[in-house]
Amino acid sequence: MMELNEIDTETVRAIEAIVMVAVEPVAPDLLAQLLEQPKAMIERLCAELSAAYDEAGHGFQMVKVAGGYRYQSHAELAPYVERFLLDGQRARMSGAALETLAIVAYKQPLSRAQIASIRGVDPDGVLRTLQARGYVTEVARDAGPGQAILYGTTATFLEKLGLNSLADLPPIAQFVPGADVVEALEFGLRIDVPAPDAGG
Amino acid sequence: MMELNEIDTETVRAIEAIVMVAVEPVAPDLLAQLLEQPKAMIERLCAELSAAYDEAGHGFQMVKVAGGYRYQSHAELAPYVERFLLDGQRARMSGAALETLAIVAYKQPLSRAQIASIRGVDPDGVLRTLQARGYVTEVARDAGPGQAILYGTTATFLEKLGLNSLADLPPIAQFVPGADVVEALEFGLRIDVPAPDAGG
Amino acid sequence: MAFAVATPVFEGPFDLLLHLILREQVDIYEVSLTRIVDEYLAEIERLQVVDLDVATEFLLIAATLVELKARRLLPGRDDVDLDDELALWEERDLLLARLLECKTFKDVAGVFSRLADDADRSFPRTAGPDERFDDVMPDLLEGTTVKRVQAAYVRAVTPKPVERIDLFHVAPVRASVADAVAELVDELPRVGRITFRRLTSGLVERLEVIVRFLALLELFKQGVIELDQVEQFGEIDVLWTGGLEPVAAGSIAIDDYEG
Repeated sequence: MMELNEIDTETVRAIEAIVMVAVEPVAPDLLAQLLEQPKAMIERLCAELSAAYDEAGHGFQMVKVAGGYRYQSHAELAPYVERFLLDGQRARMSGAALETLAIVAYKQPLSRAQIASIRGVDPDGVLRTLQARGYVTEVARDAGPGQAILYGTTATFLEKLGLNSLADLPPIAQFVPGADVVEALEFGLRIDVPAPDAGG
Repeated sequence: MMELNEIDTETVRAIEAIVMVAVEPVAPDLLAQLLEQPKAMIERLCAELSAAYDEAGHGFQMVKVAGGYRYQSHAELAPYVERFLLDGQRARMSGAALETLAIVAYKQPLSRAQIASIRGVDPDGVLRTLQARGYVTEVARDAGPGQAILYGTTATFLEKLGLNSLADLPPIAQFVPGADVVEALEFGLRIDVPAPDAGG
Repeated sequence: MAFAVATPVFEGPFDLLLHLILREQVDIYEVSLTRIVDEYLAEIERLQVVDLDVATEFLLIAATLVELKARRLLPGRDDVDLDDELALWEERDLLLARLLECKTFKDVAGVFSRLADDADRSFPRTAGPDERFDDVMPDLLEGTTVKRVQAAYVRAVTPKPVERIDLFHVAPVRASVADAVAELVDELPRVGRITFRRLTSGLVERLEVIVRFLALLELFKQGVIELDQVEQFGEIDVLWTGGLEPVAAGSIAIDDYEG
């Protein structure tokens, strides 16, 4: 394994043992508490361990997802694992589901009406599907008059996208349409000065 | 990892990936079939892999149990694992486990396939947990072809719930939607007046 | 149950509009608002076989588009109210902003899709502790009541609503805009002036109302009626200006909606 001193070796082995029996990602906080070591040290050892697995070329990985560490099969071995699991092909999300999820992820907490105004369609059915799959949940109530339900994303959502936290989402600024798109839209919806041959 | 040629490396990585995601021990026969390699070679690689983990001093092991290979925490780390299981895991039964337990309680004896057809998902892992906890046990074999294992609840189950016998379980007939309601749900039709006594 | 229905291609009005405008992006100066509006309306017509709520949402945007187009067709009018003019610009800017926002999240959705695809190639370990730890695990039934078991059973055996296209509320009405145009050119010359409300008072299905509205827009485009709405959400007055001679429906050229 890695080059480590004695305390570190024992701690790393304990981390391996615990994460191996866990059924969901194990938070570094909990590991620190159980192993009576500083959280910073746990974080460092987990990161080193994860890198050591990759370097050794194992068929599994230890990754940080949804705020904790877990073992998972390496993506490169997916064809074999899928053959083994039979039902390993996971359901792909529809475009509507992905768009709604994108809006909730970046704008949370927000209401159904706010989602509708961005997508231009009632998100009712899609929201229900996302809730049923556990990607989205009711996180609060709007303080205003109707006390609308406000939605946010879940740990399952982070796991689905393989993200550790919402901070790992790419910055929204990089998706704002470029000048070419803006120009095209402006031109498409221009009001004045019809070109003489614009027809209609 | 170990010193291996190319085919062996790929095979070992695939073994690691499959055994890592498996809930039950994986038989070498199955691995041989999935990886399209001779069983003798799989057996040899698994043995070498298992030895390599021990030698590297990992906190987990790959062991042969019940005719198959599985990962488990190393016995030396048991105190940490126990601490994790006592402190770290939520003690409450999951919704899926409780539903499966309830189905077994009300419909026993019944087979894994019958549970699957009611819940719509394979109850494999959940059943194992319930069996491990001593709430559910194998009570008989189906008389039909295949002789499927039939499951039922245990005395421990009755004891934990404070029941004298299964006859003390509250009746459920009046809560179960009738066939007309079920059909309406399935076909998205509307029913005007649900019969008040729509018993099953 | 209300159901999210997408047209075969488009998820919503912004989706459609973005497509219509941006597909010409290679040479944006080829983009014609007229064509966009026509194609947009054609798409709405196709929607009549799908979901009413969605059709309504498409229609709201259609109203703005038609207004933009109408303004462009009459560039030199002096009697344009400055307030109306400003309101139209505001509406256009709002539509533009919403399109940009929608486009932003559509692009994010593409990234999410790739992230999910990548993540789906790795499978988490869920085996849990082995039987050596059976005695350590706390009693899972601690605090579970018989009632909870009963409720869990009912939950398990109650069929889950299967998500499928709910055809119940999609009326078997196949009213087309062309048919509605035919009815209107028969009816309107006789009544001369009528409110939209009265014109549609005999119709039961919202879909038919929407189709009539589209037919009116078509006749407006053809210049045989005038539409007037004094206040927002107020009555819409329909005035026949096509003369007293009976007009054959066939002589009203319906745009080629094949786009």
